[in-house]
Amino acid sequence: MLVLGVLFATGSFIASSILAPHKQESDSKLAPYECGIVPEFDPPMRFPVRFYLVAMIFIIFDIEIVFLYPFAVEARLLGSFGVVEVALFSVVVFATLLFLVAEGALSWGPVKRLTKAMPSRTSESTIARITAEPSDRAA
Amino acid sequence: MALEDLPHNFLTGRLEDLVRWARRASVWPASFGLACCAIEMMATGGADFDLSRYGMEVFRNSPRQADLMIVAGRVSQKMAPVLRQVYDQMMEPKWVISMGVCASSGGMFNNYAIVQGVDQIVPVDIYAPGCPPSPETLMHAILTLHEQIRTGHILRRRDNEPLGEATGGDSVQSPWTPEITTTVRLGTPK
Amino acid sequence: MTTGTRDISDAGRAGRDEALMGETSEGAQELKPRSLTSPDQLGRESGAVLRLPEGPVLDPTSLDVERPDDETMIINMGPQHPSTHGVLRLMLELDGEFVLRTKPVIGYLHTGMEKQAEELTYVQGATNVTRMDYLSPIINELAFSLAVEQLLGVEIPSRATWIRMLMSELNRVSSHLVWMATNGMDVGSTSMMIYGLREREMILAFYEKTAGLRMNLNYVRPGGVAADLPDGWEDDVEVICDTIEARTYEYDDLLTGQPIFHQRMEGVGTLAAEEALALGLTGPLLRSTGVPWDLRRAMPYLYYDQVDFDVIVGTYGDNFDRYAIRLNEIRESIRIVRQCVQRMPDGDYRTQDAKVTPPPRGRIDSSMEALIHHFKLFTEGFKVPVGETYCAVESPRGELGMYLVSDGDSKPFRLHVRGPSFVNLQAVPLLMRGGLMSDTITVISTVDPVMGEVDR
Amino acid sequence: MTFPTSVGLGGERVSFVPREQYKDTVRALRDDGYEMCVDVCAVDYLGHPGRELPDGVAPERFEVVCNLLSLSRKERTRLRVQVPETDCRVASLFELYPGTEAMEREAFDLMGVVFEGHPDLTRILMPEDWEGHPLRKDYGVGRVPVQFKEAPGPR
Repeated sequence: MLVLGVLFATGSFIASSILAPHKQESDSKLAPYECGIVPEFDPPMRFPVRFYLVAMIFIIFDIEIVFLYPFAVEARLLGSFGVVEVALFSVVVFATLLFLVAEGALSWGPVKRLTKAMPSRTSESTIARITAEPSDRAA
Repeated sequence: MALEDLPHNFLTGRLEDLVRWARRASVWPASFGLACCAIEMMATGGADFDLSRYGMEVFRNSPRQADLMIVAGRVSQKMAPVLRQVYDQMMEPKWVISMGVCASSGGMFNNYAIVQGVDQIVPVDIYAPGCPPSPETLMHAILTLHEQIRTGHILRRRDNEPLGEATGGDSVQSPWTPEITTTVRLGTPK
Repeated sequence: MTTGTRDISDAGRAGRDEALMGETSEGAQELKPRSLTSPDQLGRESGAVLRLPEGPVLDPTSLDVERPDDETMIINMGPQHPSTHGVLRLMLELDGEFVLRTKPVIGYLHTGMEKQAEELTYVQGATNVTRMDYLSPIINELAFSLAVEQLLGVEIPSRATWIRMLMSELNRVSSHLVWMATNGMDVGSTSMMIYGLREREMILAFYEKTAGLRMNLNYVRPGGVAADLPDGWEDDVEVICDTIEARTYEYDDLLTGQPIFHQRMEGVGTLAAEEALALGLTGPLLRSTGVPWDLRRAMPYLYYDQVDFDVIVGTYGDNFDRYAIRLNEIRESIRIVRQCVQRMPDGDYRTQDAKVTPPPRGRIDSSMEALIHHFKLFTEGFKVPVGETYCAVESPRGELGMYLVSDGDSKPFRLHVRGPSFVNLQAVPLLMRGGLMSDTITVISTVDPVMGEVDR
Repeated sequence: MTFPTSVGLGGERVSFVPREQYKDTVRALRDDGYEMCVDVCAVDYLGHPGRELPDGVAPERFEVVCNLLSLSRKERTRLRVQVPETDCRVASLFELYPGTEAMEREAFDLMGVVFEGHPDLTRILMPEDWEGHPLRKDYGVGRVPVQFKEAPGPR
């Protein structure tokens, strides 16, 4: 079985390198696509911290899943002890999430927002209709 | 050794037809909407003149995922290099429909600001007449392009393209993107 | 143009091909990184500072958002972009998701129409002007014809004026429908795109029946209209009015109730009345700040003072107000169209002044003068006395003005078009400052620039 | 500070302001109640047979036309400022009406009239490396000659 797998993998690599058309990519094709403009300044690779906070949230749950899988396999063997153990573990993981959200990892609201609690508006509620006064009407 | 060196015979005949049929049936246009023709292109994509009957209902916005560039509208001198850049960044195989008389030949604006015909910048496959071409005209242009794809070559562009003859598969530059690009920049016309 | 073989990894990262970059860079028109811009320029750009005499004056040198150069990123929301409604290029300086500075770079659809207008005679002038604002072609032609008639001093029959009002109001409805469609698509409801364009097809079918063309129809000409309304037009217009009126309530349920729509539109891109006036904004953008200024009501042209309709005015001046204004303006225009249908008088649809109107085709074969008149009018065109005039109408985007200078010849000496989108586009940096990247999409959509009219 | 005025066809007041008093007049008008500057454009009068200018106004080649609008009084006014060809400069209205920034850049780009005091006077419509100002009368239209016999080059 293993040999078949390895053979298939290497076989597909070899086939694609042979059959694929070999073309020299032009410069503009490799340039990053910015809506048709070739950018003059290279974008800095330093991203603001907010992006990394969101990545941390993902990693927390990633680790949690890594531990859930072996538990799920042996769940019947571990019995109630396993369930309590995993519940405890996920509570601890959830605490880190609470900390991150408290730190403001998910509050991405813009700097300037008019009013927080704005009354829920319909298409009629915030507009005024101004009908013509008699003085305007000529005929 | 690549696809283009395959001998055209009975065995490979079916393969080419299959490839051509697959390409013809799902051409995805890049929405290169410039002026009034862009509104007609949107109307063609709308409910009444449904483009998705040809498998084209998705207007891909990035050139990386598009096969067909519909140049819809007049191309100004400032827009010419951008058009060339987006065309170069499209994946092969790619085709170009020049929609409307302004794209095809400068139309009624024969002045300093408009490139007189987009075929001075990119090789064009189909010219759709009209100002703006009505959705039926655009669909007829698309059907003609499908016919061209079905009867064309797999890896080379049609031979009678005016710009930079395609010298078979061996030219370093891909046959879809001709080497010489003549972005016309009229300075001060005398 | 492309140099020889290049190391693939190198091309992507550092070395931009100068020839390639030189082609698409616009040098001084672009947004420079912070280190290259002077403090005053930086203050002006990031604050979009409006030195209003009495309003809150933001000192350009005092910056509340200070970022070192390598933390912010300047990207192009460039000419070929799905949601810039045409070939508008916005250079945005982003700090992560927040927009710090914006600079629109326009000119990618500059067609030299004002130079072209000096080459075409007055008879052909409408064909050039109608391609400027391609969402409301009839209103462009109306402004051009009113300016020429003002210079000529010719009186047009009342039926022609009523037909002009009917067609320009239908054009306002079709332009707002395209706006509803693209705005819905920008906020994520693709079904709105299909509905908006489906209703618009009904109006375009009526245009095709009347003028022969769906768009760019050279219908409103100096001296009246090109052709009379087809017989049986009343019930066509009746069907259009009833269907679109009913469908606007459908759009209302579809869009206004959605929480996503509320979050993306409410409180985003707010504008104060003094800022709008200082920037010279007009149209739904100005009315959303509460200023009741609609040319059809304030300085009525055609017969707008004999027709009753409401001017819709917003309160907060944010995106949601502009959406509500345009939605209700569709209903107002339908009201006007219904009144036009009832009050349409009989009579001829073009002024009988032989200097301006070509004789009917039938008479050409019979009488010699008709043939000469016809030939002279269409080759050389009619002469307009020396003078200059400024004539403004209310287009769906704001005040569309035509400044026409004539030198007695049959071609305009100078035609300057005051495009409402060209001026409204200057509010974009002010509305976007401090907002999120996703707010830029809704701000561009609600400012509703049509690039044909911006770049002319 | 009185200057000749006339009445435009639309009933609006047209005043012919000398170049030096242009900015002060606009400031006076703005305080007088003209809240919005609707349009600033430049016109090239080279080869114009003869425009009716009130006496005391020397006709120059260029003319900067500024349209003001008073929303309270529902009234328009137009200022026509003569600008000589040799010294193509006019004061910018950016301090009074920030909305005229793009209009003045367009007038500079297409006609070549320099607006002093404008924060960012660069081209707005034409490409950056374009030489010449297209809307001037001595600037060719740039027509590509159309021969119907044989089309020039790759059409």
